Amino acid sequence: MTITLSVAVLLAIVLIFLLSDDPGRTIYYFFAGPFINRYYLGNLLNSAIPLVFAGLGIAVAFSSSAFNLGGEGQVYAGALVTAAVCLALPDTNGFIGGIAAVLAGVITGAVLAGISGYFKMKWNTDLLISSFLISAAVVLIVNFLITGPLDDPASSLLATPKIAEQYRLLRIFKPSKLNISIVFSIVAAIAVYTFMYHTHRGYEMRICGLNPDFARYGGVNVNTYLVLPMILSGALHGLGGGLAVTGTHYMALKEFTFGVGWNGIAVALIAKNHPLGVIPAALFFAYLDAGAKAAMLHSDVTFEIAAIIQSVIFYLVTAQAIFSFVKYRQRVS
Amino acid sequence: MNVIHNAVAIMAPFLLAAIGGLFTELTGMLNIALEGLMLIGAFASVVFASATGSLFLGVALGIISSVLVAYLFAFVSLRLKANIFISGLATNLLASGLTVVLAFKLFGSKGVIHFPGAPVLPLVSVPALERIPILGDLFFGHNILVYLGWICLVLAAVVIYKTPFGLRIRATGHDSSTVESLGLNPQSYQLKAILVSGFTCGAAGSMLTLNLQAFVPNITAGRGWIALVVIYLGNKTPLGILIASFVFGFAISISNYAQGFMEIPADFILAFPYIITVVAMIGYSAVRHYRSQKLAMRRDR
Amino acid sequence: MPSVDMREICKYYPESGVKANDYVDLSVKKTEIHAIVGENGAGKTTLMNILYGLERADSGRICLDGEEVVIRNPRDAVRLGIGMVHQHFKLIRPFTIAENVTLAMEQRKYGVLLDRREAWKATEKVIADFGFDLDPGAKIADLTAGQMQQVEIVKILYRHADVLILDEPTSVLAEQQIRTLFDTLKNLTCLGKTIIIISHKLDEVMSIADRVTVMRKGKSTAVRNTDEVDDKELSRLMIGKGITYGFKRDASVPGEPVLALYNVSVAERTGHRPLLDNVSFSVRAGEIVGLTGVAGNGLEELEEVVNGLRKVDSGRIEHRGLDVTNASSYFLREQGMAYVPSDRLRRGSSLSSSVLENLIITSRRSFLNRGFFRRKAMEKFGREILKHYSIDTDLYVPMGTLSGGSIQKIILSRELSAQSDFIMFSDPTWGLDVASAEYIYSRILECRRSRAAILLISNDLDEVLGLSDRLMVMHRGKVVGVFENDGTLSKETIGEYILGLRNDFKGDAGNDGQATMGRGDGNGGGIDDNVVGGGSSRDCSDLSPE
Amino acid sequence: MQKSLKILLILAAVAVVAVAVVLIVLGRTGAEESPGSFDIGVFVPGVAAGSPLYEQLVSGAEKVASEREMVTVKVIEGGFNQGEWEEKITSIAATGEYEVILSSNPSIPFVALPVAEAFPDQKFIILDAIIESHPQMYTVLYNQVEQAAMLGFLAGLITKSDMPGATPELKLGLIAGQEYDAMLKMILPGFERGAREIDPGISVDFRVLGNWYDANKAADLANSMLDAGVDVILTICGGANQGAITAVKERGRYIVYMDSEDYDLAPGTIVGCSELRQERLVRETLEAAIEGDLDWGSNRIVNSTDDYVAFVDNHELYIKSVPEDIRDTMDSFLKDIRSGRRSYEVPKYW
Repeated sequence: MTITLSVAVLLAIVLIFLLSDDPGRTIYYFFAGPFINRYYLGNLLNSAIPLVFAGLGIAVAFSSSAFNLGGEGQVYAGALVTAAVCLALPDTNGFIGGIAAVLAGVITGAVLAGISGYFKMKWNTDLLISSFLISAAVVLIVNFLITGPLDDPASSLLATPKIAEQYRLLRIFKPSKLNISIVFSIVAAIAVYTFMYHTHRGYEMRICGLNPDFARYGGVNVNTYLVLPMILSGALHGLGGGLAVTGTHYMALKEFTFGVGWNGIAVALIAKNHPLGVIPAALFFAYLDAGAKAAMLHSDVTFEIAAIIQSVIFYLVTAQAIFSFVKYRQRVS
Repeated sequence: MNVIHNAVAIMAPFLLAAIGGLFTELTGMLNIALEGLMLIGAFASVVFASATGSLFLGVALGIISSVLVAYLFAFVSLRLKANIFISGLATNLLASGLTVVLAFKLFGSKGVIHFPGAPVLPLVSVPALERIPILGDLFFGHNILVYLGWICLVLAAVVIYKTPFGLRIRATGHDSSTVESLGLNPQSYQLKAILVSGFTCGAAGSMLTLNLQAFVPNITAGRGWIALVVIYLGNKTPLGILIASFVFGFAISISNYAQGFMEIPADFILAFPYIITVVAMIGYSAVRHYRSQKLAMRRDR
Repeated sequence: MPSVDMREICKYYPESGVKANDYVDLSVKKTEIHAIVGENGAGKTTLMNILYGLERADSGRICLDGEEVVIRNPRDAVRLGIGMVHQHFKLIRPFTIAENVTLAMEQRKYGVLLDRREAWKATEKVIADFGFDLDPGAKIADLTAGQMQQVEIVKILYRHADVLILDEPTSVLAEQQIRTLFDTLKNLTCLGKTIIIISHKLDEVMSIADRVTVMRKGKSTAVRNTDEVDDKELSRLMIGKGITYGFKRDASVPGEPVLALYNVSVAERTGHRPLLDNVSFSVRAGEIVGLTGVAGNGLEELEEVVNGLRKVDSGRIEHRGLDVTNASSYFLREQGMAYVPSDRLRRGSSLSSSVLENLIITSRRSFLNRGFFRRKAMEKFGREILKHYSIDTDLYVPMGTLSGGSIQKIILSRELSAQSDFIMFSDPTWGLDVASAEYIYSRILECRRSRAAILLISNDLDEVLGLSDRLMVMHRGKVVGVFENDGTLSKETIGEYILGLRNDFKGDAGNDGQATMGRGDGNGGGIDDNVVGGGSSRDCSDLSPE
Repeated sequence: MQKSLKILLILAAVAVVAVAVVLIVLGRTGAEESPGSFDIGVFVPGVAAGSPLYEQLVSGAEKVASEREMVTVKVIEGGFNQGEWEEKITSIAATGEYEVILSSNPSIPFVALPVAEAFPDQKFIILDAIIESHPQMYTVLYNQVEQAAMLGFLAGLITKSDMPGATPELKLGLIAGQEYDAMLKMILPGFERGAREIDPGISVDFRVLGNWYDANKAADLANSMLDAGVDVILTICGGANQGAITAVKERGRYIVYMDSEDYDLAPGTIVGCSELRQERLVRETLEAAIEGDLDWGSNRIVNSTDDYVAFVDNHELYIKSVPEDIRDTMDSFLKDIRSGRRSYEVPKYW
C-alpha cells in the first residue's frame, strides 16, 4: 500500500510539474492545502460525510452481493424529500421535525433501492442495471421537482427554498460547514459494522452474499436478503442526502450531490467493503478533493488539471483494492 | 416517420460503444470506461480530421487515440490488477480532464472548439429508397458513420460466433481457468476485448464531434453509460444490443418530439427513456421468469 | 529411457509456509500407466501442475524423452505433448463437445473463420479412433460426469498428447464408469500413450497402474511395481504406519422410524420425466440406510428434498410422525435433522468466511443476546468443537485456506455437534484421503451407536456396502432395489441395478406398511414405464461403449 | 535488477521531493500580499473559457487591473456544481484578501447571502443578477426581456417573410439548456412578445435540453422542432448551441443567437445576434467601486437605452443574410427601443 501510494504521489508531482506554471505552489496546496486553516480542514471533514454514508451503503450492498449502482439517485432523492418535508412541516418542534424529515429521506432512498431488490427477488431482474436505470430516471425527476414545483420563487438559484432554522444541524467548526452530522456518520459506521458482524441478521446477510447455496443449506431465507441489503443500502444513501440538506446546504440544489454515488462505490472498494474502513477511505477521497480545491484557489490549477492528477492517483490506489466487485462476474454460468 | 429516422441516428453512438462493451462483458469484465473512451475518440477524431483534412484519417486517428487510452486502462486493470471499476472511473475522469486541457493547450479555449475546416460527414442518400416508409427511415439518409455502426455490428456478430477469437472470448467469460488450462492466456483476451471496446468507442465518439465539426467538453453526455445499459438489456448478444439500442434511441427520439406537443414539463419528459427502459426491463425479466418456470428450469431458487 | 523424468522438484508457498514439493523425483516410462498416490496435501497435484505448466517449480528440472525442457505455461506443455484432466472438469458448459474439444486449437476455414463442420469431424474422428461414444454436437451441460470425463480425454487426444495426466479421475464416476475408464486407459497405452494417474484409492491403483510413485508430505517416498506390492504396504508407505483399510460394523437393532418418505415425487419442469418418482422409504433410529446410484438419477434431488431445499410435487415426508413436507431447511434443523452435503465447497461451507462463521451457521440463533451475538460464547463453542474433533486450525482462518479433509471435518463436526436424531450424509468421503475417510467412517458409526437414524447417499459402492444396514438403489428417480446388507451382496449385483439393467423391484422400500399409497401415485403410471423402457437401453450404451 | 530499480525509484523520489520543497518555499514567498492594494476576487460560476459572459467578466476585470496600479485580480472557477459554489465563495472571502468579490450569474446573490453574513466586511459585485437590497452587495440586471424581444421581433419578421428557409407555419423555437428564472420570466416571454408584435398568431415552441453540453441532443431537439415547421430557433444552451446550429444549418433554416456576436459560426444561418456589454459594465462598476462611488446595497437594471443590451446590426453577415426590407423594419424597431420610445419592462420576479 505504501509503495503504490508513494508511486501515485510521485506521478502526481511529475504531472503537476508538467501542467502547472507554478509547480511548487501547486504541490504545496495540493497536498498541504487542506490543512492550512480550520476552514479548509472543516470543509474537508464535512465533504467526507456524504461519502461515508454512500460508502457504507455500498459496503452493505456489495458485501451481500447486492450490486447497487443507483446510489446517485438515492442520495439525491433522499436529499430532496428531506428538504421538501422540512418545507412542508408546519412550525413544529425542530428536533422532531428534523428527524421526521431526515427519516423521510431515508425511506425514499430505501424504497428506490428496494424496488430493484424486490424485482430481483421476484423475477431475477438484474440489480446492477435496474438500480442504475431507476437512479438515472430519479435524478431527472428530482431535477424537474427542484427547478419546477419546489423551486424557490424568491431566489434565482435552481434550488428549493431554505429550510427553517430549527431544522438545521449544529455547526461545530465555523466558518466551515462542518456540523454534527459527522458524529452521525461515525455512529452510522459503527452501527453498520455492529449489524454486519455482531448480529445474526447481519451474519445471515453476509453469508447470503458470500455463498447463497451455503446460506440456503443453513436454513437462511435467501430471498429476504436480496431485498434487505438493497433497502439498507438505499436507506444509508438517503440518510447521507438528508443530512447534506439539514447539515450543510439547508436546501436541495440542482445536482448538488453529483458524483457522490459513484465516489461512494470507489470508497467502499478501497475500504474492501468493511464498514469501519469506509471512514479513512472517505477521508482520503475528501482529502484529494480538498487538495485540488485549495490548489485551484491558490495556484493556477484548473478543474481539468485537478481531474487528471486525481485520475492518476485513483488508477494506482486501486491497484491495491480488493476485487470484490470483479468477483461477482464469477457467477457460475 | 422522422421519429424513426432520428431514432436510428440517435442510437448509432451507443450502439457502437455497446458493441465494444459487449466484448469486455463477454470476457467477464464490467467496463464502465466506455464513456471516457468515447470522449477521447470524440476529441481526437475531430482534431485530427481538421488537421489532416481527411475524414478517414480523422476517424482512424481518433480510434487509435481511444485505443491507446483503452490500453492504459487495460494495463492498470489487468497488469497492475487494479479494481476494474475504479480504474474505469479513473479513465472517465482522465478523459474529461485530458480533453479539455489538451483543447486549451492546442486551441486556447476550454469551451466549444469549432473546426470549420473539418470534413463534413457525408450522408448516404438514396432518394428513391428513402421514400419507402419505415425501411427507408431505418436504412437510408444517415451519415456514413451510422453505417459503420451497422457494419461493426455484423462484424462483431461474426467475430463472436464464427471465429476462434470469439469462441475464446466467450470461453474466457464463462470460465477463465479452463481457457488457461488449454494453454491460452485469458488476460490477453481480456486485453484484446478492452482494446476492441476502445476501437468502437473511438468510432462512436468521432460520430458525435464530426457530426458538428466542433468539440464541446463532456459532449458524450452519458452515452457510455447508456451503452452499458444497452448491453445488459440486449442480453449480451449482438442482435439484442441492436434491439435494445433501438428501443433506447426510439424513446429518446419520442421524448424529443413529445416536448413539442405535450403539456408535461420538459425535465419530466427527459426521464421518459429511462422509465420506459426500466419498465421494459422489468417486464422482460418477468416474462423470462414465467417462461423459464414453465420450461427448462431444473432448480428453483 | 523414461518418457517423463522430473528431478529434484521443489515448490514452496510462502503465503501459507507449505513446502508442497520438496526434492520430488518422478520417472515415468513410455506407454506405462503410472500412479501417484498419497494423502490429501501430499503434493501430488502440485507436482502435476508443475509438469503441466500451471505452476512453476522453484527448482528442479524436467526431461521429456531424455531432453531437458522448460515448461512455463500450459501452452508449452501442450506443445510438448502433455495433456491433463483436472479433478474439477475444465469444460465450458454452454459449449458443445466439439467446441470444447477444439477450443484453443480450432479448425479454421479461410484462415479466420471457425469451421464447425471440420471441428465436428475432427472430434468425431478422435472419438471413433479411441473408442468413445459421444455426440460431438451435444452440449456439455447435458452430459453425465462420466461423459464429461471422456470429453476431457478426447480433448487431450485431439491435441495429440503422448502423456496424459489424470487427477483423481474416478472420484466422480460410478463403478461401471470406472471400469470403462480403465479399459479406455489401457487401450490408450496400447496406442502408445503414457498415462499418469493421481489417486488415493489404492484398490484402483492396484488394478490399473503398472508402477506407483508414493508421495508423502511433499516428498516422493517410494516407487514400486504394482505386481510387487500389496495395498497394505502402499498404505503404509503413504501414511507412514500400517493401517487396516476397513471398519467394523457391529450388529444393531433398529428402533422406530425417524424419517419416512411416502410416495414422494418431484416433476421436472420440462415435464419429460419425474426427477423423483414415487419414492417411499424410512430410516429408523440406530440404522444406516445407504442410497446409491449414478449421478443424475435422483440422488441429488432426494438429498435436497430431505433437507428442505427442494419442494416436492406430491407425497409426504414425516419426521417422527410430524408432517414436514416442504418445510424450510431452518425448520428441519430445528427438528433435529442434520445434513452433511456432497458439495462441501459450495453448499457445505462458505470458503471466504472464517472457520468460526462456518461453524455457527446452524446454531447461530443460540448465541443471541438481545439480537447481538455473544462473541465469547461463540468463540468458546468454536474452540470446543475444534478441540473435541481435534481439528488443527484457528477460528478466524478463512475456510478456503484449509485442506479438503479439514473442511470436511469442520462440516462434519458442525453437523454432529447439533445432537440430531437424523443425519443425512452425502458422499461424505468424496475426494478425501484414506486417513480422513477412516475418521469420517468412525464418526458415522459412532452416530449409529448413539441411536441416530442415518441416511448415507454415496456413489462409492465400497462405502455404502461397508457401512449400510440397508441399501437402496435409485435409477431414473425411482427406487429400483432395496437390500438388507447381510454381507452377501456383491458390487456387481448392485451395479446392475444402478445402471437400470435390472428393475425387478416392486416393493415400497420397507415402510413397514405405513405408506399411504393413495397420495400422488396416480400420475406416475403409463408415461413413466415408457420413458424408463425407452431410456434404459440408451443409458446403457452411454455408459459402456462395447 | 529488482534492487537497482528500487534504488533508482528512491533516488527519483528524493530528487522530486527536493525540487518540490525548493519550489514550495519559493512559491510561498512569492505569494506575499502588498498592503494598500485593491484586490478583486473574480468568481466564475462554471468555467470561463467558452462562455462569452464569463470571458468578458474576466477580461473586464483584468483590463481594470492592467490599467491601474495596486489593483490585482484573481480568477477562481467554481465548476458546474451549484452545491459547491457557496463553499468556494466562502473560501475566497475567508482569505480576507479581497476587497471585492466579483461574479456574474442570477443565482450568485443567494449563494453569497450566507457568506456575506459570515464575513460582514466582504463586499460583492454581482452582475446579471438582482437582489432587493443588501448592504454588502451591488447587483446589476440586464433587461433580457428587451434583449429577447429584439430577437423575437426579427424572428417574427423572418417567419412571415418569403426567405428561402421560412416555412408557412408561424412557429418559432427556443431551446434552453435548463429552465431557470431569467429564462422563464424574461427571455421566453420577451421572445414571444417581440414575435407577436409582428403577428399575434406566432407561437413559440419551447424545449429544454437538460444540460449545457449535450450538443448532439441539441441537434436532435432542433431537428424535431424543424420537423414541426419551426423556421427560426433561439438557442440558449451553452456549449450545446453548436448542435442546434449544425442541425439548423443543414436544413437551411435560421438561428438567432444571444449573449455574443457570433455570426461567423454559421454565415447565413445565424441571422441575428444580440449582445450584453458585460466587459464595459464590469469596468465601469469596478472603477466606481475603486473610487468609492458605488452605492452598496442598491441594484440597477440596464437596458439598450444605455447600450448595455444591444442587437448587433452592423455586422456584414447580418446585412448579407437578411433581406433589406426586414432589416429596415428591424432598424426602426431598434431605434424605438434605443430611444426608449418602446420599452419592455422587467417583471419583478425576485
